Order: sequence, then C-alpha cells, then structure tokens
Amino acid sequence: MNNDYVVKMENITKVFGKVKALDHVEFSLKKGEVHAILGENGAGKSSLMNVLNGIYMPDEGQIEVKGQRVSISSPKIALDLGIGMLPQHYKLVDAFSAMENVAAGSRKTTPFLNKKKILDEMGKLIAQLGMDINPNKKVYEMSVAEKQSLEIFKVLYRGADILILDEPTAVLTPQEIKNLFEIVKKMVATGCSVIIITHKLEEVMEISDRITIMRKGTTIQTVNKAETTPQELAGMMVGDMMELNVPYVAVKRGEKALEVKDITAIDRNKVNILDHVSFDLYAGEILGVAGIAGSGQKELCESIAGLYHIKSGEIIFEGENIVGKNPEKISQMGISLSFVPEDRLGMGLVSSMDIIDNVLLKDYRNKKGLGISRVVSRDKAEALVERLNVSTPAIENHAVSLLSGGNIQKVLLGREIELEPKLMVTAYATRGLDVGSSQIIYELLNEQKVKMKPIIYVGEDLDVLMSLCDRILVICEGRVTGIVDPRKTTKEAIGLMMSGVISEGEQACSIS
Amino acid sequence: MLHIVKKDLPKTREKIVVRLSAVLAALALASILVLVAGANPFELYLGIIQGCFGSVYRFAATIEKMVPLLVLSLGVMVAFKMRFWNIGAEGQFLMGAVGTTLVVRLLPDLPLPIMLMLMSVVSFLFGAVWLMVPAFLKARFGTNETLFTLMLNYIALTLVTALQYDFWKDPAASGMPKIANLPPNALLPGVSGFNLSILMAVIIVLAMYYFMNRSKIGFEIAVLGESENTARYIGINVTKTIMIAALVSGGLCGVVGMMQTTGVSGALSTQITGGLGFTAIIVAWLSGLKVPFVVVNSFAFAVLLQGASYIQTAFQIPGSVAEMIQAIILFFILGSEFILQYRFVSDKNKREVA
Amino acid sequence: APSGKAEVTKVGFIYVGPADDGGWSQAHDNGRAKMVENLDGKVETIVKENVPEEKSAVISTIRDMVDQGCTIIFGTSYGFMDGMVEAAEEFPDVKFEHCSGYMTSDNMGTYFGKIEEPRYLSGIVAGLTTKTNKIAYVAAMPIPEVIRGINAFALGVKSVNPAATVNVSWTNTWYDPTVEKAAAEALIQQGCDVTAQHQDSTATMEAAKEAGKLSIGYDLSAAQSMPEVYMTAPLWDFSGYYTDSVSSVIDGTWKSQQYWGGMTDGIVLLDELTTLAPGTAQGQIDTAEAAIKSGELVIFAGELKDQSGTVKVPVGTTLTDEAQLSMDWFVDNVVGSLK
Amino acid sequence: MEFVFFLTAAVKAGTCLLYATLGEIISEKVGHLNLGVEGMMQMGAVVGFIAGFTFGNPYIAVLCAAIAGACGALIYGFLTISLKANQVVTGLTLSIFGVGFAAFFGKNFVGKKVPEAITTFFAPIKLPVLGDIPYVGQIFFNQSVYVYFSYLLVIAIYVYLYKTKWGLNTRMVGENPVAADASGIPVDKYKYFNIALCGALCGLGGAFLSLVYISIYPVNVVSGRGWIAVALVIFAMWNPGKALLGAYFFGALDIASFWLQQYTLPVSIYFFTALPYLATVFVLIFTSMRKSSNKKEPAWLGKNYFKEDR
Ligand SMILES: Nc1ncnc2c1ncn2[C@@H]1O[C@H](COP(=O)(O)OP(=O)(O)OP(=O)(O)O)[C@@H](O)[C@H]1O
Ligand SMILES: Nc1ncnc2c1ncn2[C@@H]1O[C@H](COP(=O)(O)OP(=O)(O)OP(=O)(O)O)[C@@H](O)[C@H]1O
Ligand SMILES: [Mg+2]
Ligand SMILES: [Mg+2]
Repeated sequence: MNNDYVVKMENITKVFGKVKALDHVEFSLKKGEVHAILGENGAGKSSLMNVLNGIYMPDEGQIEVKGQRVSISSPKIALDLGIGMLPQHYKLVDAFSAMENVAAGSRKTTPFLNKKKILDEMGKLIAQLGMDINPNKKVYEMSVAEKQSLEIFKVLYRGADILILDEPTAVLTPQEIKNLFEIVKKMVATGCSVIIITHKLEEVMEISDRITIMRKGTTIQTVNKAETTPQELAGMMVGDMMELNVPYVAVKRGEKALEVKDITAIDRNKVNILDHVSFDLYAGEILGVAGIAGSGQKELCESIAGLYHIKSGEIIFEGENIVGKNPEKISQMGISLSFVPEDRLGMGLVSSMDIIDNVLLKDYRNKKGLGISRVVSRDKAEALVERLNVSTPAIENHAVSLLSGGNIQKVLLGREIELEPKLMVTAYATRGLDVGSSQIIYELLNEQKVKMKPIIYVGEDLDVLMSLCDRILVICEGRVTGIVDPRKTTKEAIGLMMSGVISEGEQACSIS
Repeated sequence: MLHIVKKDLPKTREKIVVRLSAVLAALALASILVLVAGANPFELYLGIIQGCFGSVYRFAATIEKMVPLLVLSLGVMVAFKMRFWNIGAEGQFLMGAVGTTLVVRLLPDLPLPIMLMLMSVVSFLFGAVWLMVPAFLKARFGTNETLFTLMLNYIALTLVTALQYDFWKDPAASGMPKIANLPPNALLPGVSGFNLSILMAVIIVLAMYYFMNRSKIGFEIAVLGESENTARYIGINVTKTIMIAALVSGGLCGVVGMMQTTGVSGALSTQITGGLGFTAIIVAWLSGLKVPFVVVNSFAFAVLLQGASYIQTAFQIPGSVAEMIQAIILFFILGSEFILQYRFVSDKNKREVA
Repeated sequence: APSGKAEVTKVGFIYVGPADDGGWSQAHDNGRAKMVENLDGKVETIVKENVPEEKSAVISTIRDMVDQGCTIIFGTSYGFMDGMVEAAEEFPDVKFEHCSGYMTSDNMGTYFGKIEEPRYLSGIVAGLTTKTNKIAYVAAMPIPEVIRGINAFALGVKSVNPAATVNVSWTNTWYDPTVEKAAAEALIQQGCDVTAQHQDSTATMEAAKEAGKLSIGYDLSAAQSMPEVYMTAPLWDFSGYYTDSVSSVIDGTWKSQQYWGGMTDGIVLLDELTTLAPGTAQGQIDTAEAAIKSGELVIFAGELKDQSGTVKVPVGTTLTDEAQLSMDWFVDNVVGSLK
Repeated sequence: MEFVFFLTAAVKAGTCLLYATLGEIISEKVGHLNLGVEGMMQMGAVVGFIAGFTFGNPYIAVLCAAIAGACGALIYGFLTISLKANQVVTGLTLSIFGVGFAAFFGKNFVGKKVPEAITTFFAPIKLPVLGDIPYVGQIFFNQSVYVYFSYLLVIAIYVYLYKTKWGLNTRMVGENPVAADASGIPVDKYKYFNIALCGALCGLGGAFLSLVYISIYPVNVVSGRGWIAVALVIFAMWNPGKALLGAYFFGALDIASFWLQQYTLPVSIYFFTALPYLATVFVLIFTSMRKSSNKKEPAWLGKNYFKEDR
C-alpha cells in the first residue's frame, strides 16, 4: 500500500519561540503527482517543506519516504532520499558560475574537478529538459528567472525525484510561468513527484493533481483537483467563503497631481531602464502599472521617490520639479512609496526591530528637536495590527522578521497608509499574499482613492489591475507602450502591449 | 541526537545566572593554571579583589584603568550599532594622542582651560578623521572596514613610532627616543590617580545614553545598521549618517588619547594605548551595545586588569597568567551567549526506527 | 622566625626585560640574588619584569610596590627616569635608585658603571681579530650610554688596528632576539667578521655562529652558552653595589648620590678571554687594563675626531664627565648614523 | 651580491608570514575571519620550541607546533561555529590567550637555545640543479627544508582550493553557507576542518620563528607578525600564489631597515615599517572599487551561519 506514497508526514509539529508554525500536520505525496499546497500567509507551508527538506528539524512527528521511516536532519540527507527543494529565497553563490553552483556539494563530482565532464553532463540534462541555462554564466549576471531555472536544475542534476517548489511563480512573467509548467510536466512524465506552493488558484487548477490546504499551522484537507472549484479552495483557505472579485469604485477624478515628463534613466549596464517615460496622474485615481518583471517598474517607483538617479526629464509634483531632490525631502512633501521586493524584507522595514520601531521609522522626523519619542508610534502600531489583522504575539520586542511573509507586508503597507500621504506609490503590494489579505489591501487602496488620493499601483496580476485601476500604464523594456482604460480594452490587448506592441491610439490619451 | 533551535529572548534573571556561571566555570578552569604557576587559586582570586579595592590607591588605579576603557568602548559601540566593525579604536586613540601633542607643540603657552578645550577638540577630530576615511570608502565603494581599520591601527602606530624615534624626539632626553613631557599647563588637573577625566567620562556616558536611545541620529544609525536599503528608503542620507557615526565613534576614541596623554602618561609614546583599543571591542560587544552594560563591563575589565598587575607584584605570578585567565573568562562568556539564544531539542522520538 | 620578620626590608626591582634574558636584566637579577644572600634574612625582594619604558607604566608599578611595603626601589633602565622622578615626589619616604640616568632628588639617586672601560678592552680583542676590517656592532638606542660604549669600543679597535671600522646597526629595542639577530645577519652579510653588541640577548652571537664568525658579548659571560664564537665580553657585577645600598637603607644611612664606578670598583670588568681570542690579545689587554686602572690611560683623551673629521677633543685634553654623559657623536672609525 | 643576500634573507623573513597567511586564507575562504592568527602563531612557536627543546627531534617539534596551533583554532572554531559567537571578538580573545599562553609556558625557556639536532636539520640546504641557477638559486633554493615545504604548501593549497571538489565546497561555504547547506555540503564539518588547518599552518608559521628563524627563545617571538599575516591575506587577494610573493615582499620590508642603515634614504625608515599596511589598505580600496565580485573577500566573511535563521 505504502508504495503508492513517496512521502508521508505525520503529526509534524514545529515551534519557533512563541509561534507554533506547524501543529500536528499530516501530508502525503503520491508517486508521479503534482501536489499543490495552498494556504494563507503564515499557514506554515514553507515551514512544512523546510522540515521535509531537512532545513528545520521538527519538534515532533514522523516522516516516511518511499516506505522507509527516516529522520531528515539535513538537506544532504534529503537529497540522498531524492528530495530536492526550490527555496522561496534562492540559495546560489553569486560569485560562482552556474557550473560551479551545480557541481558544489554534488556526489557526482570527482575529487579532482573535471570541468569537461561536468559540462557534458549538464549539457545533456539541459537539452533533455529544454531549459535555458548557460553553465559559464556567473549568477550575479543572471535574471530572476535564470536563477530559478538554475535552482531547479541543481536539484534535478543531483537526481532528485521529489521536487518541492516554494512559490516559484511569484517572480515570473506569464511566459516564464508557462515554461516552468512545461518543465514540471516533463519531470512528472519521467517519474518525478512535485510539490508546488502557490497562492494563485488558477495555477493550482492548471498544474496540480491533488491539493492540500493549510491554515494556521494545520492541514485542513487534501482534495483531488477534479473534485473541487477555485471558490471552494479559497473558502477552505480562509475559513469561510470569500468574494473573489476585486471591487471597482467609481470616483470622479480631480486635479492633476503628478506629471511625469519624458524621464530617462540608465541602469548599471548602461541600458535605458526607463526610456522617455511620460504620464499624468490625477487625484482620486488608481493608475495601474503593468509589465513583465524587470521592465522598469521598480526604477519608475524609485525615481518618483528620489531613490533612483534620473538622467533626463522632469517629475512635477505640486508645481515643483522633484527630480534631484533627496528622498527625505520628497517624503516630506507627502509622497509615499511602499515597495514589496522579491525577498519581502529588503526595503521599507527593519527586520530586527519590532512593529513600533518600524512605525517610528516614518514618524520620528515629525517630532521637533534632536530626540525621538515612541508614544505616538505605539498607538499607531496597535491600530495597524488591529485593523489589518496582523498576526503577531506582540508589537514590542518581537522582531518583524519573525512574522510570516504576508504579515510583514501588511505591516509595511499599513504603515504607509496610516501616514496619510498625498501621493501613494505601491508596488507588488499583494505579492505572495493570500486571498483574504489581498482583499483587505485592495479595500484600503480604494478607501484612499475615495479620499481623493492619487495612487500608483504596480501589480503582477492583470485581472486585479483591470478591475482595481482607473487607467493602466503598460511598460515594456522601459518604454510606455500604452495607457489604457481597462474597462474599454481586453486582457489580450494589454498582454500584447506588455510584449512591446505600442498602441498609438491609447498613448495619445496620456498626453491629454 | 540533539539539535539546536533558537529560543525566546532570555529573561533578565537567566542572563545574570548564565553569565555568572560562565565566569565561575572559567575561574574553575583557570585554577588549574594557577596551580601550575605555583599559587593557591583561591588566594590569588582574593588577591585580585584586594588589588582593586584593598586601598584608596588601588581603587584609584582601578578607576584610572576603567576610564579610558569605558570611553573607548562607548566609541566602538556607536560604530558597531551601525554594523560598522570599527576595530581601529587603538589607532584612533593614538591619533587623538598625536593631535593632543600637536596642540602643545604648536601653542605651548595657552592657559590650562583653553589648552584643555583645544586639545579635546583636536584629539576628537584626529580620532574622527582616522575613522572617517575608512567610513567614507565603505560608504562609497563598500571597502571592508574591519580590515581597513585594523590596518590603520598599525599605520598610526608606525606614525607614532616615527614621531617618537625621529621627528618629535625630545632633544632634551639626550638621545633616548621619547617625546617631550607635556608642560604643566597641558596636564589634566587631579589628585593621585583621580583626575578630571573621570568627570569627562561621566558626561560622555550620559551624552551617549541619550544619543543612542533617544536621539534621531542614534535611531538612524540603528536603522542603517539593520538595513541600508530601508535607510535609503525612509530618506536617511546614508553617507551622512555613516560619516556622523564615524565622527562620534572615532572622535570618542580620539578623546581617550587626550585623556591618557594629559591625565596619565604625560607624554605621547608608542606604549600609550596598552592594547585597550582591542579590549574595548570585547567590552562593547559583551555589553550588547547598550550603554549601561558598557559601564558595568568596563569596570569589570578594569578590575581584571588592575588585579592582574597587582598579583604580578604581590604573588610574583607572571602577568601572563592573568592574561590567560582574562582570555578564558572571555571564552566562557562568549560561549555562554549560546545558551541564552539557543536551546537543545532531542530528536530521539524520530530515532527509534531507522 | 616571626620576631625577625618585623625587621625585613622590602626591596623592589623593576626590569625592562625578563629576569632571565641572558643579559642586562639578568645581570641585575644576579646582583639582586647575591644581595639577598649577603643580607641573609633581612630583605625580601619584589620583582617586576618586562616593564615598558613609559611613564605611567613605571609609576603604576612603583605604586604597586610601595603599596606592598617596599622602602627602596631600583629601576634598572634608562627609560624609567621620568616615571621614577615623579614617583619619588609622590612617595618622599621611599628611596629610589635609578640605573644609568642623570636625574636625582633627595630620595632618588643614580648608579652606573664605566662599562666603557672593559668595552675599550674588548675593542682591542675585536681589532686584533678582524680580517675584513669590518666589525659589526648591534646597538639598542642612540642614547649617550650606548654611544659612549660604541666610541670606547671603536677607540679600543683603533688602538690596535687603525684600518678597521665599527659598523653600527640600531634595533631600537633593548631586548628582542629576533630583531637583534636580523640586524646582526645584515651586518655580517655586508662583510663584517666580528660582532659586538649593546643588546640584552645572545642573538647577535647566534648570528655570528651561523655565519662562522666570532663575537664579543655583553652583560654576562657566554663562555658556556656560546663556546663556538665567544671571545670575551664587558660584564656587570651589581651585587656589591646592591648590597651596600640596601644595607645603608637598613641602617638608616642611605643618601642620594650619583654613583659611577669603574673597573677598580668591581662593578664592571672584562671577562676572561677564551681560546678563540687571538693569542696576542691577552698581553695588550693586561697592559691597557693596568693603564686604565692607574689612570695613565684615559679613554676619551685627545685628539678625537668625529665622523666628519671635526676635532671634538683636542690634543692634550680629556672629555669631561658632563660631555661624556651627553655624548652624541661617533668617533671617526665608526660607520653608521646617529638616528 | 649584497642584494642577493638581502633577498635570501627576505625569503627567510617572509616564510613565517607565508605559513600563517596560507592558513588565514583557508579560514577566510570558509567564511571565518580569524583574528587570532597572532595567538595561534604564539602557541605554535612556544609548543614547537618546548617539544624541540625536550625531544631534540625536528619532526616532533613541528608536529607539536601544528597541533598546538590547531588546538587554538579549535577553541575559536568551537565558539564561532558551534556556539555562534562573534568572530571578531573571539579572534581577538584568542590572540590575547595565545600571547598569554606563550608567555606563561615559555617563561622557563626564555633564553634557551634550539638544540643542535634541530638547527642542523633546518640549516640551509642547497638544492641540486635548482640551487645552481644564478641569483634565483641562491635566493630560493639555498634555504631550509622548512622553506621548501612552504613552496609545496602553496601549490597544494592552490590545488585544494581551485582544483578539487573539497575546495569548491569550501569556497561555497564561505560565499554562501545557506546555499552550501542546501546543496548537501556539511557546512560545519568543512568549517571545522579548514579552521583547524588554518590553526596548524599558523602554528607552523610560529614554530618557524622559534625553531629556524632565531635560535634563542625570546619573550615574544611572534611580536605582531600575526597581524601582518592578516594584512597579507588581503594584499594577496585570498590567492595562495600571490601570498607567496606578498610574504617575501613583507618579509623584505621587515628586515629592510637593517640593510639600509648604512645608506642615507630619501624617506624616513619608518615608511618601510608602515609600507605593508599602506600597501594592504591600497589593495583593499582598489579591490572594493572594482565592480565584479571576483577577487573580493568571500561574501560571508565574518558572518556566522545558523540554518534556521531567517
Ligand atoms: N525561522 C523562523 N523563526 C521564527 N519563526 C518562524 C521561522 N520560520 C517560520 N516562522 C513562523 O512560522 C509561521 C509559518 O511560517 P511559514 O513561512 O511557514 O508560512 P507560509 O505559509 O510559508 O507563509 P507565506 O505564504 O507568507 O510564505 C509564521 O508565523 C512564521 O512567522
Ligand atoms: N551585556 C551584558 N553584560 C552584563 N550583564 C548583562 C548584559 N546584558 C544583560 N545583562 C544583565 O541582564 C539584565 C537585563 O538585561 P536585558 O537586556 O534583558 O534588559 P531588558 O529588560 O531587556 O532591557 P531593554 O528593554 O533595554 O532591552 C541586566 O540587569 C544585567 O544584569
Ligand atoms: Mg512561505
Ligand atoms: Mg532587551
């Protein structure tokens, strides 16, 4: 009987300090299946997989792999058992080439390195899987998608036949996601079993055979894909049924609030990362920004916040050109940026500080004199935790890094909104968030819009952009390929613009 | 099999118990050495205490050793808070002393109060510059500051050597390579071991407490230490903050150079630091970068240093024993931090079937 | 016996190096041990080794010693002077004796020996030995005491071998075998075939041994430890002085003075020549020694020229004690700078 | 010819630095900045000397020195690897410990001479053929076996780091232990191994001083050379081959003042003392100004690794 199952986890419990990340969890994986794990932020998905991969040692519970009771105390043991994981945060050596990253730690590597042999072997497998990897390229020169491919390749090269993918699609473009799923399918065809973590229900429906739903450190249920619907899944995830629609709120737009005139910026490789970008933004509107990852969204946001050096062009806010002003000045003028980077903790929050001090980050300048005071920030932090339902044991002396990814994001965005900025720039606000939390964020944004705030919303999910935003600015390789009204266009049309087709008629509307 | 996991932030009582046990364990181990050295460990430890508190003079000697260590540790702490590993306190100390001596050489006839003030400022600046150079390069190019500041210690030392043996060699010392003693109008007023530097240290402690815990710039330093991206994002001028922290950190270490030259040694020399710049790094770190603990721990180290020098003469035990005891205590305390941050969990429940 | 204990006098000794350095500090420590033996049961000594030549270190050492009951303290290095002067002011009831310095006060005296006398004699040995006419001299610091020694040595060399030069290398340390050896090796590689030293370790002689050269030692006899190279050495014997000085403290007759003894007083002497020394040396040394003791031979007597050829001591005159105590020039057969 | 002698002496003076530098390179490659070099050298120097003095056997002396250095390193290793203590502070403490250790155990040996058997064993030996090359032969191939062994070590360590899988794994641990762990590399084992090796090499460097370089045991044999070795690691940009050249350059500077005293110099002699540090600072700035992450320090240098950290 057991032979059907390649992995069986029973009664897994893992406690971090005061947080019970996993509470008697059950999980099983069949041979040759794609098994999706769904769950809210902080549900314990990553923790469970880290246990299976030997990164975390469980406090309690048993694991069976291929019918054998095992104790997985390190990733090495996991690999010996055929388990390989694509981690949520990539684990590659920047200074190494792809080849070195693959060869290091591999059992296939001979005592004296035989470069040619390794390259030959890699080449074969690369061809077989149809992956796009250059073995001699250094990791620091690679794009996110390339790094991900490399991570997957690494475990496959070692002969893993149980592959864990932790939110692999969060940072990929639609085309890249398609490629990834192709690879997954090829792997399954060769007898691998795959576990995939994602928040995107349509992806779950597309790729998986079975689905396990986790909530608050426990498994709620495992279902067959054929026997369920996205609505039902969402319901199980958050506890009760939730409206999946993003509400659009109609507001009559007000004055012009921001004017971006022909800005150009170059990146490290001297490429125009922003190429003559122009647009206007009005009070009471949400301007969406769509584009495949790395098209200049980040640089656009940072330019407005004064964090990125602009080569030419003007950004007019309240009648003043803010290009060349320092970030502090710009944030004093009321422009707020909340950017959720790929690794979530990179910018905006201080991971080892508690919520109060993170709120204080944006407040402390308001007090006159040389000193600081935490009184106001404490109240704000309390309100924030309550309002956004942040799950944390305490707002004081509990570092935000100990929270789950989604809760960290709530703290970041919540703080920015509490600041009542005159102009909000938010990027990837719901990256990696579950349905319920995303909903709260959209509502917060709409609330701001109703208050006649101008908002720039950089997003990944076209469906969300189309139903939330008043207009969508589409960029491709740093150029604006169109500014469209989502209610008068189609998803396909936007998709085309994202891939570089300029829509002339629509562009004209931006100049008006 | 056991494995380790991070645990909750430790309770105050646990911290005290663990650290005290570490010290006791270290002393127990060190006793073996003491026995090898041919002394009774119990008597020796008692001797250390007597050496520090046994008489007014000995107490004064303890305080005299504590003051420079305290200020140096506070200086180092500021940089550490920013995750800027300033291990160049030794060099900044020396440069502060050079600045002090330079003032006297250029303006030998100033009245005492003006002289002291000018020397404080100049020594502060000399120490500050000695740290701001690596700080600037760190900010600009990401130059590794640990190694840079370490090198600057030795560059400063060579500079002082050159001054002492050549450029500033006292002609009146008839060939002896030494720099002239400071004139009376450049000496810190005080009586037998206690001098004005104690008052300076008290003021510095209070100022640093405010600076680190209640001031904007202190907060900015802490933020920057945690995440440069975040600091930039909330509009902190990274370079400016690094430079300010370096100014304060290096400056404080520089001022120690002035306190020691004018208050204790009376002249600049290559020996003036007595390695305190390195000890200060250990003190700052063991104190968890918190001002009150820096005070406590500087005192504890001063006791060790003074006690060590006393037992050398009193028990004729080589100073090296004291050095080793000190290192062993440090090893144990460093190791004991582990107990405060992690705990062991047995995984035997998964072991029974293999 | 407990009754005797009350009368024990505590004596402090401050050394610049380790007590067993095989050189200067050991010479003092030998003197100290002899003194303790001589004054059987009446004294107790406290020793502190490796004290840096820095004022605050010296003062705190002295405070420690006074605190433990020392009533007389000997400081045995020139660089202790500043610290001792200040400590002497702080503790007027304690007697201080400083070796090789020039500052005195009511409760602080100085003592030293005319080591240049045996040094001159050792120069004769070196001058007779050298074939390359280049003699290595590894020296600590350019202070009058050392310069005087070098000049006396050079004059001894000149008296038997006017063509030979004395090549000086400064180490800027009294005691560091590693540095001393490196300095000696450099001089030997540059052509010197006899070494002499004003250093506290035997490293210079080791270098000579490795290169197959011969040596003049210093401080203590190395006849046992360096039989391969050792010819002779100017030696110290402090036991007499220490015994006298401490006795005078015990019986209350101690007075601050500037003691400067010579070969006649026994505080300095030349070691017996070993078989390695040239056969002709013994006779010449005996003559010179007798002449020095009788006052017939004055080492720093004119005409003496410095390195640039300027006459420093005209014919018929001798250098005053004062001028000797502040000597800052080399005689003309010395090669090396004064920095 | 005098210059050739000078260079011969420089190679000798640089050899102790070379050993310690190779050791520290290995330690830093695995991500551990061990500022205890001075201490480990001291421990090696004193234990090597005592063993040599007692047994009169060069092999035993050298072996004991390596073991002593490794023991010092293992104290550091245990504290920083297993107990996650701060590397800088632990390293500094190890230096204090090592200096005290050497002073304490060496006290009764100060002034003692290296036994004849050992001096003879380590006396310069002219190699056949190689030793006859003009100049080069005298400088490099008329040295002690201790020096020859260091040549072999340079090659061995280069091959280890860049041509073997253990070296690749080692470098990965130093660049990114998270990645190494995930790749199934036993991070802690690698760290322990390399750090112990570092200690052994530092011990050998110290013993070179006490057994070969000088012949009388002094108070403070190493006297700061450990810190120069730390500088040299940077100067050599973590490359064993460059470490060899750098060590001789620094060795030359160490003894330069004794060879130059006869000459009038355009710059103060102290400039030469400062030169190793100035050169290192220059290299440090220069490498950091370059964009590429090649030839920089290992990315995790100085940071500890706990796998459950976030
Ligand atoms: N190393 C750790 N230290 C402390 N707490 C941790 C650690 N890892 C996870 N946790 C906590 O365990 C809980 C589960 O976290 P986990 O990362 O598994 O959630 P998740 O389901 O992957 O969430 P997300 O979708 O946001 O990634 C969270 O509350 C988190 O704060
Ligand atoms: N570095 C240290 N050195 C010596 N003792 C310490 C140190 N750190 C903590 N202690 C001991 O632990 C006690 C409390 O320290 P702790 O850091 O837990 O304070 P706290 O209540 O958390 O303060 P805060 O809120 O400022 O962090 C102190 O009274 C002290 O005795
Ligand atoms: Mg997760
Ligand atoms: Mg606390």
